[in-house]
Amino acid sequence: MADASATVGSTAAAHGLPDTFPKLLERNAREFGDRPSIREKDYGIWQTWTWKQVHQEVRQLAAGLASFGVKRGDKIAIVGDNRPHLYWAMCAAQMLGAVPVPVYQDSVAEEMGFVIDHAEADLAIAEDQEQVDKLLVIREKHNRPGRIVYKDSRGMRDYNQSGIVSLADIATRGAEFMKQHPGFLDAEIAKGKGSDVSVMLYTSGTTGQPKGVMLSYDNVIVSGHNGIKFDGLTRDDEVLAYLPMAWVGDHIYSYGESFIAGFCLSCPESGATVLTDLREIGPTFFFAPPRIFENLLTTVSIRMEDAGWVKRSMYKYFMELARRTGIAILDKRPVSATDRFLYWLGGYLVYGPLKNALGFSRIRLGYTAGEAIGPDIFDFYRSLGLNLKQLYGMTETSVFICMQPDGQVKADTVGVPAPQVEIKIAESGEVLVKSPGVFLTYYKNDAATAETKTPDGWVHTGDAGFFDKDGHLKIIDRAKDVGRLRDGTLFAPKYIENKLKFFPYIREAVAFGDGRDYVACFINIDLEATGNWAERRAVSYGSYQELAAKPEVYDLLQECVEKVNRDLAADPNVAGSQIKRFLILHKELDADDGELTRTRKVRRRFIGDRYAPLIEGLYSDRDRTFIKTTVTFEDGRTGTIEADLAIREAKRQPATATTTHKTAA
Amino acid sequence: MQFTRLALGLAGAASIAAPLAFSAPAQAQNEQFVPALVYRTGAYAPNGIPFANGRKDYFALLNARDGGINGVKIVYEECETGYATDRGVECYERLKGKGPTGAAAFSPLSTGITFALTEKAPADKIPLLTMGYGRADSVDGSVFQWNFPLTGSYWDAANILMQHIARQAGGADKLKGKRLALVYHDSPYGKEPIAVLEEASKRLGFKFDAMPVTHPGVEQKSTWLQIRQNRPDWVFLWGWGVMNSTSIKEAVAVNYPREKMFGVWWSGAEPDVLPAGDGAKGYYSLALHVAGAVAPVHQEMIKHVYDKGQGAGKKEEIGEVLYNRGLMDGLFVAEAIRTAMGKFGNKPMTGEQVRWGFENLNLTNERIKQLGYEGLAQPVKVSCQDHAGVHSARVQQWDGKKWNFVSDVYRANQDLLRPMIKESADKYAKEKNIKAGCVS
Amino acid sequence: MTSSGRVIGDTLLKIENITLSFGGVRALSDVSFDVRKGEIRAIIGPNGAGKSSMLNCINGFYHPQKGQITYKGTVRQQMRPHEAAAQGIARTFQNIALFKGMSTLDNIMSGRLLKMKRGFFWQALYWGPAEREELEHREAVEKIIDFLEIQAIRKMPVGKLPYGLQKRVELGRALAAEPDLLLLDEPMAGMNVEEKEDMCRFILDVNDQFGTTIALIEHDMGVVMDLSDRVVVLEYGQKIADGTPDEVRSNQKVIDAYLGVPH
Amino acid sequence: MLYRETGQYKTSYSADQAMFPILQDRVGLVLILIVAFVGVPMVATQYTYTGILIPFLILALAAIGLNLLTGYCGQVSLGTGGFMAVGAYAAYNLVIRVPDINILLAIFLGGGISALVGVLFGLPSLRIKGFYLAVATLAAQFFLDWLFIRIKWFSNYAPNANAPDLVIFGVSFSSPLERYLFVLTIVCFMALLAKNLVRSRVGRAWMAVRDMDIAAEIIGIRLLHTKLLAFAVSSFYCGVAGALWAFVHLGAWEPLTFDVNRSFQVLFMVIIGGLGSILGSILGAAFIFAIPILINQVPATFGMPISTALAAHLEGMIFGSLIIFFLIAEPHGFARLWQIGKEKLRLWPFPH
Amino acid sequence: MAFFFEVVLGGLLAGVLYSLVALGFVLIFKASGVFNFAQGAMVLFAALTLVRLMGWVPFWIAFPITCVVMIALAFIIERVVLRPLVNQEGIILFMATLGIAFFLEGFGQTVWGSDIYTLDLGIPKDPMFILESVFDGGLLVDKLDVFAAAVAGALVVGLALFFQKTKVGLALRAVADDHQAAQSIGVPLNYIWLVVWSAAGIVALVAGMVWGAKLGVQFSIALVALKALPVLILGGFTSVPGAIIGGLIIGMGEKISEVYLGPIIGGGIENWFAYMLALIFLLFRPQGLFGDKIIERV
Repeated sequence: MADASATVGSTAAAHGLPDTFPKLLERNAREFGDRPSIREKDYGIWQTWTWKQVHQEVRQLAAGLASFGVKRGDKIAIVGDNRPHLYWAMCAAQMLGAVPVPVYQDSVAEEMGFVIDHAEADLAIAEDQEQVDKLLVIREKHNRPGRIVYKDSRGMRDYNQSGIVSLADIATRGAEFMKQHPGFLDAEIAKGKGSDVSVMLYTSGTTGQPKGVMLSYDNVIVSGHNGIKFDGLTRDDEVLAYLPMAWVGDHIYSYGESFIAGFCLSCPESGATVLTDLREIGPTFFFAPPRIFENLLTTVSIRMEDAGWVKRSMYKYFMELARRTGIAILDKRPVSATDRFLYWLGGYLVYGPLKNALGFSRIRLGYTAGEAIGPDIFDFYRSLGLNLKQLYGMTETSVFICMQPDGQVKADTVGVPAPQVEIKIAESGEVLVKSPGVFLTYYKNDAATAETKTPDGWVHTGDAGFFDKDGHLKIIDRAKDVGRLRDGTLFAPKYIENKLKFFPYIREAVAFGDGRDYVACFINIDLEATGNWAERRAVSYGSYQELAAKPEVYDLLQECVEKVNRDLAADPNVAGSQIKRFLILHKELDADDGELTRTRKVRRRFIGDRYAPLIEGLYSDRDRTFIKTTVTFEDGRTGTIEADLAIREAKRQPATATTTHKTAA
Repeated sequence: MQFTRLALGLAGAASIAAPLAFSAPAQAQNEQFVPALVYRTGAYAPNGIPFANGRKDYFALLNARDGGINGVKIVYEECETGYATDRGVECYERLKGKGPTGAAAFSPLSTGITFALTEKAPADKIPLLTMGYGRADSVDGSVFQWNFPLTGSYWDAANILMQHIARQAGGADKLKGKRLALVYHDSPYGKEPIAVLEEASKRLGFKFDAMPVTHPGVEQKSTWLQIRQNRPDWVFLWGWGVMNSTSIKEAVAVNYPREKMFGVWWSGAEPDVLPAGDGAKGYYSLALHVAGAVAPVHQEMIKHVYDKGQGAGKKEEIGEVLYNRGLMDGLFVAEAIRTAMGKFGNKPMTGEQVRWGFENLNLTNERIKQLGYEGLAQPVKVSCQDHAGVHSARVQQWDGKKWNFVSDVYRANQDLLRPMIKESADKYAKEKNIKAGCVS
Repeated sequence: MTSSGRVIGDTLLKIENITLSFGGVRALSDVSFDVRKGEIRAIIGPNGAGKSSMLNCINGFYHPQKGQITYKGTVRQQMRPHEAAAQGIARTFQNIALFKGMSTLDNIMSGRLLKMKRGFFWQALYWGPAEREELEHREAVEKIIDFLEIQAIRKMPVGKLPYGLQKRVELGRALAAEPDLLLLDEPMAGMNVEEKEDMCRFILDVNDQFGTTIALIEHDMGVVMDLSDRVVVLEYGQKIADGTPDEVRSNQKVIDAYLGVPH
Repeated sequence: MLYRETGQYKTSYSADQAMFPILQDRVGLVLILIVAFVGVPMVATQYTYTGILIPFLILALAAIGLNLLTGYCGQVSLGTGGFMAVGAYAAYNLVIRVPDINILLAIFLGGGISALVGVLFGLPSLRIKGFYLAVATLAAQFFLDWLFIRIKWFSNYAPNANAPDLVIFGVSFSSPLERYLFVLTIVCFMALLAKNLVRSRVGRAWMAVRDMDIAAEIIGIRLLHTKLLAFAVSSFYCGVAGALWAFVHLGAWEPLTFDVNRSFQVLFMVIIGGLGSILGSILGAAFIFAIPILINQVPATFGMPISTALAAHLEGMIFGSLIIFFLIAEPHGFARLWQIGKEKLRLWPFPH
Repeated sequence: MAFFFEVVLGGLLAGVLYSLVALGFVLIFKASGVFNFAQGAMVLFAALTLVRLMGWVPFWIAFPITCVVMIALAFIIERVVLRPLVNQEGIILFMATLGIAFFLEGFGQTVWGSDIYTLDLGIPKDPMFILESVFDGGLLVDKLDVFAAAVAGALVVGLALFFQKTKVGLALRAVADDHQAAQSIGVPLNYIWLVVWSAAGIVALVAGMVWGAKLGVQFSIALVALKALPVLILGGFTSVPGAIIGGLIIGMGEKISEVYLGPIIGGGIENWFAYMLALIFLLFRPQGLFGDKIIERV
């Protein structure tokens, strides 16, 4: 597995690359300065900047920041949506040797406050008034950030608190500063080296407070470079930057790789227009968490249900055909001429238009990462001819752990180790990783660092998995989550939850069973899909809660659960963990309430505590259970909701013994 | 779904329509194609129908009785113009290329269409037969090589009517100080005689009022109120369609004596007088031919066509004025073809050959008798200088039941008209850069 | 004066002794007040108090029988609304008066008609100066779209938009004219709380960022008191109070006529 | 289905404001133009040109003109025939009275004179609206009808006038194909101008007046000026169409060809085609003009023994029924139908 | 002077005929907002039906049969055309009525033929002279015109009674004032439309009868619709008295103009003169003589 690392070093220099982003920027401006570097949909059109222009802008910003007192080693919080200016601000900070700390822009003041305080960020660069307001609240509590730079001057006229400056002012100052201190910037840039801290990314983590992962330039640049080589990205690729800047995925793919490969990054107009913008830009390379793909598929299914029967049956026919032959064609396996012809026809009638409607027409390569994707969802996209792959990675390893080579893409494994990545499976089943991307340390959290990273550089991923016979890594669950029922049957909650979540009506599921007699679960309905379903059946409802409590909806979901049970029954390893009882939650699990992480992962323990009465209900023989919960509204206020929820019993199947792909956990 | 159905429907319609628009007409051998521009609908249908029937029947008769002309079968096709010029042009374009040799000749039966086709016919080399209508100056065949206003133009008609009232008054000099009103259809057709009448009024010293009636001619109250006030000594009626009968009714309403009203030959048919009932009694009009089923051809028609159930109209309508005119129109076309065959051989004639046939048409009394048109048609001799062939007509009067001739044959005064025709034709030739001359 | 850098200047519009009647029915009688440059001036009053009529007089839609209107220092003669527009008066309507057949973009573009100078023939060719002009104005309009946060509905026909958004587009159209005086006729009528808050923010931002003088009619007393610098109160076509929100709030006549005693 | 819009992003306003921002539309347009300019001449017969295509194109031009007035500016007019007549007679008089005038120039000047007359008859539009205005424009129609029949000066004292040969810049357009290409070029050019107009300031002012005249006035639009401009432009188009009708199609001047029925015919085209759409004007013209002719030919083509009269009556009945059918199916005309279809293709396979 | 009165009288009597046609327009426009351009075709169709039936049966049988035909026609139009187009814009409905007109003209002529038919109602055709004592030679009056005036008068009285006294008529007036209000008092709109179109059909029959007697029944009488339009804009689209008075004014105006102005400027002016008259009138009163006042509000 450690084939690559033997030949090539783990520093940027060893790969023949400039060792910092400012230097990369310089290279890009020099070598292909007139090519587009970044685009932003603003004022109705895609405003474009070339690498040369970006270079200019960044240098001005850097000089301005220097004149504003930013010094080597300072932490600079970056708060906002994906905006060119914010990416530039990151690079400008790096020019001065300061460390950018991108922050989840939609996190509430409290969370953001923790990060800013912990990172000791005295300067924050914010997108607009909304973020500035949040930062001002934080400043009152934490005395940080002392200075706030804002990009969008809208509504900012009356902010006469100290230390609030517009980005435009910074740039003007920068121009002045450069005149006064010629050579200053170049000197600062030259001081930067590959082993310096390049960025600090806070992982939301499923438990506890966020931790600041410090990545060096070498980490990011080498990982990015390896990724680019692996996937064959070029400067002609188009990428849409729409995932939170604070997420390592965006940092590596949007920021890092665009600098390294030199492709153009496009920033959507606003959160509301991402899908439209996606369609306009038509990226050739697309990176998204499974949730996005799930949502898109859900929308596709819903929209197709409204179609007339001709279109519906056509869609059904060709999707069936695609399921049969699409993946084989994508993987270049032999397919009969008839099927090939039909698939070609389907390309005109269904696949092409569908991809076009989703904005995927030009995608050469798509990645899903962050979480396991439902195999059916995964296959759906691949069968359309989209080269979608799974990527297994984490912040602490600068993303890349495992990647799927062309032609060897399996839905249930995450692929082979990425270039220069070494993997070993611990005795506990936990996956351990060593690579050039392995982070330096957690910021101000040596205990956690020691827990995650062994002295010889191995990172504990926290996931349980194993290699299959082809050398592909298969992840089954969080190492700590895998448990056993009281009778010893294996219980992998996420495995069950993912199966449930494949149904469009189910948005989220939480399975329980470790140390219990049987498996039970919470289900979160998908308001759009279920609502649509209800409307078509003239089931009236006034709210989410009301819809979730409808007996008709319970009936619907019972069917889903029983289908999952049949599936589970087919695999002897998990046949024992069929769902016995379930309930439908009266509210959506929400990151604001701490029930999900910002990347929308279920916080199992937290939910376990918060909904203890419900769990108790599930493991009793009552058919109703009562709960009172506090919730956080969007504006930060809190309130309580009470609900009396029904519990349903699902039919379980006897285990069917005929299984061929028996795998050991 | 609704959209899908609609779209499919449209696509289907388009696929039917496309071949109609683009397909070349099917060709058949040894057939002479005779087109017909007719109007069996619209405001002028009552007059258009009998004419169309007569013409159609004549060719049916030729086919049924003689097997066509000299063994060449006639293929006859109608196209509805509704008396509208643009529709007429469209019909012309549609029909002109049909048959193995193209259309033999067109008779548009509308002055407006005639004007439009006058432009097109020379290019397509198809003669226009405008029997008793069309441009007055097209009598000059050296300029209007393709127009044949057989049996006379409106200038002839105006001149003949003037002759008639002069005779009634007891001489042209007696017209001085009298008053003549022309009630006319406000179109190129109705305006044609004005030039001649104005000239006459200047020359003879009578007062002349031209009183237009707007299409379609149902609004004549004020016209006739003026007539009631002015009390002209004569009223000439240059109407068509419903205008004619309305005029007569209004004349009744203002108590203007019908005996002082003279219609042109297009205002002297049954549909013009019948609606006015008894009121029409005493009304005069010009006649190009006799009214009534009096000629042998009528009997032949009943025998060979109607008795076989192939007639275009009803048997009792045979012999109506406009039916007879249709018969004559058919006759002229057929004889022009026959004349052409005399020179070019017994095969389908091209338009150009038919034109030669028209220009050399010579229907003698003897020939007319042979054809069974005895008593119906007058002899016609066409030449390049005179594309009308004959310039005479009689006056007939309605007795409440039928038309009766009340005069001899008048001949229009060519000495008077010829210079006017020349002037007008020369002007046209100059405008259009036509080198006047006769082709043989 | 608020704490911000807003400057309230001299009198921009002066209404003196305006009397307006329709066939004997008095809509306004002897009303006088003024609007100063840069301020937000509210006109309030119960239904039928003549508020809309007042706006209609200001922008030339109605012609008062008596009294005079002084705008930018000159006494105004009788004028048509389009002349008022040419002098920098823009307005929105109580019942939305958007051009339903056009997109949001076109609606706001139409607000800039007065600023477009290229001749008809250039427009027909859509070439050279005409295209440049068109694109310049598009740019200006995009700023307004951005300002009002209606990017997502840019190319939608306005007829299909929800009410609140339509109101916003209408404001955009008025703003596109870059008016000196902006008349808003019940800008928040029929809106929910959230939409009202948005609209308030926009009105304040307009006043703040562009220095536009605003005269508005509004029913929601809370909103009026928060927004406006000065308030004039009408009842049955007569002015019964005029002053700062605090003054008006404590005015006994107003309390009797409008706030306190129910009718 | 045919549309692949992904990746067609605009980096400038001029690209975003383009007449056909979608690549596939541009390709389609080019294909249509190729078919019109090259494909049709390869298959069409003489009759197709002179009987169908030329008159259709000319009427499409008139329909575009009327649509500018009625569809964009909201002023219903039944005076189209009259304005066409003005164009035709003005051009004719220019040709015979101005020595050596270029016929193309005469045709456009004829349109210009028609525009002036249009302005004159547009004056009442300031006070009269809706059907009242529609009927009022009939005054123009009947007056102009009368004028050209009655005032002999206009027809040069001849009872009828014939068109001079169509020679422009030394090129003679005499064959049907040449005439077709001549008309096609003019129509394409003027359709382009019309499209430009309606997507620029003028068009927006018109639509503003159409959608809500009071609001339009309050944003600074001078109503009379704007309406009169619409009348002028509309009449210009109609005038040019009229001149072409006389010069190129009929080859003669016939007042009756511009009578009130023509006005109605063009109005049908605009309504069936779709108010407020240039494309709709053309589709409407095709439907209203060509359908009756085609219906009329069906019996003959298939050898059905139907009398001419019956065929004509059936034609009226079928045509009337089709109008009603299409109105019920899509009251906003072919343009909307096309739009829906296009939208469906863009969204394919989704229904909405 | 006598002649002037003759002209005026002739004009008034002609105007009555226009009013007859205009009445049909007004009825439908008032109740359903539809500008029914098929009124002319309906006149033709009714007249053709009547005159052809009279070929077989006497008038007193043919007339009621034709009434039934017209009611059936109204029923079909309501079902097939109006109901699917309810709530569409005025111009769309207008267009649809043009479609109806095409259909009816074709259908009528297919069924009944396109010849000219004489409709003899037994009215003497010879002119009569009145007021001979006042004017020298008396005033000439066409008996048919007098008959038409009498019929029109009777029809107006009948319609007035219908509107004032019958329940349906009252509902109809309610509909004209406010569609919603009418529905709220429980009158189905479809029924109203049926009644109105039937009434308009019968008015068309009467108009067709009178015009047919005057001109002979044939296609041209479909064109009389055009004569009714200036009457409509003059009288207002929604006013029955407007249609009557407008008709009289237009009739009189155009005859006077034709007789006194026509000879000066060339004759044949009555067609456009009526429109010009109406147009000039409209400039001063945009909603017509009796039309509902248009109030602009912001």
